[in-house]
Amino acid sequence: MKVKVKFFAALRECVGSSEITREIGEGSTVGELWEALQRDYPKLTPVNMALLYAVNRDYVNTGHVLQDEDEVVFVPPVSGG
Amino acid sequence: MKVKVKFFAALRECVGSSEITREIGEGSTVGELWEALQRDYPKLTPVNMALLYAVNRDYVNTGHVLQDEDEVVFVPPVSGG
Amino acid sequence: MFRVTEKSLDLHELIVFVSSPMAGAIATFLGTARNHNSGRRVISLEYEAYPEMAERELARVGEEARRRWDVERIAIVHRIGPVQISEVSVAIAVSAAHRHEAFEACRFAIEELKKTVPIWKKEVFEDGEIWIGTQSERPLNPATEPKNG
Amino acid sequence: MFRVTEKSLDLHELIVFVSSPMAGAIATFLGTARNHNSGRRVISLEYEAYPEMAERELARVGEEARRRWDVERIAIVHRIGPVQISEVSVAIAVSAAHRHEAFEACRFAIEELKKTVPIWKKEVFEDGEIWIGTQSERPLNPATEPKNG
Repeated sequence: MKVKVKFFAALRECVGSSEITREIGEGSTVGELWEALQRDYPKLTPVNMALLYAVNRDYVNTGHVLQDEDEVVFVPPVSGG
Repeated sequence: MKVKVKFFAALRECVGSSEITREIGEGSTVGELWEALQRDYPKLTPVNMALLYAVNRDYVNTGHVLQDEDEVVFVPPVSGG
Repeated sequence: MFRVTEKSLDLHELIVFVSSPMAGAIATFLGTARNHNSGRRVISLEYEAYPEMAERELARVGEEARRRWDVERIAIVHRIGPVQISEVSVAIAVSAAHRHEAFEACRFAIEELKKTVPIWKKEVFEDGEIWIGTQSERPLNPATEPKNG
Repeated sequence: MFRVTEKSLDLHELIVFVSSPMAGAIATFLGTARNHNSGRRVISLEYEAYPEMAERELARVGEEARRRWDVERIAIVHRIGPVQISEVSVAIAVSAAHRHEAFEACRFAIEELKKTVPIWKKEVFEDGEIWIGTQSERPLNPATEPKNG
């Protein structure tokens, strides 16, 4: 199955892309997707920010199981205001 | 000697005048002036608001001694805002 | 900017006044005429000031706020005369490098204004009017006593 | 009114939105672009948002404020894209019957916004740029590392 991943701010600049579609295995969690992306994009490996995870525009935990067509965002520490 | 007395808000409506000039004796205090005005204007007698005293646009105590030409205001409880 | 005026208040003017490249925050407060108080319907408000002293006291409030918090600029403008429901009676704007100081100084300014600045508010009801703060439910002047207060 | 926009912010629009005959107080907060941070000169700011989720989170902040305090109306608008020094990056307006509630809810809104709403600020210096909050002095992307940070 496939999910859409959007990148913003520092992560967007790291990855060099604001949106990708990625194949994942049935039952993958959002935490596992992040580990897979770190393998795809070596520049993500040293990232040790406290990321939040958003799926379909809601914050979720690292163990959240993804569904086909989900929109996933790894949220760097926010700094609006 | 003479002082100018200005009345505002509830006191102005009581006295029916916004400004008067009054003769006072040498050495009179602002508190004594208030008592004299209560005799002049019977409607001021029942006034038991917590008045503040201002002389020449500064707050003063009841024992403040007046000078010729002073501008005196008896300040009803303020309610700006 | 510390001013008493009969004109309607323009917050934008205060914002422009306090704006500064050193500021990261602007806190403002608007007092607006509310259509009710203590369960009674209010028709309109009327403010009166001892203008020369009021402007001096507004400036004193601003200086005291500046003494207590690290703020950039402060503006306080109070309207006098009739004020209709929803209209602005007082406008305060404070700029500071950081939001905490802007909020605290703005809050201080309105609290202090209400204690010391010689400005008085009259509430006009359908059946009477009352100078706020001058008495506990007993109007000074019986002629203005509300009929069913 | 909960919105993310690329246009410059108009506080007057928010004030009109929150105005109410039931309100005696309107508290507002403006975040403005400051020309310095941590001792460095800031040239300009750039904000980026996850817009659909940001507007949803702004609404959630507003609802939470309304749940905690007796307020009339709340508006929160955040600008994205480049923001020049002294320009407004975020505007919040809260109306309430009483000033305490207006101040508290306004303060809550900006504090909460800074914790949860997916919006990011980049500070641009003369010699580099940095996404605020993403690292402790160590830029993620070495290409953007300031030369004398």
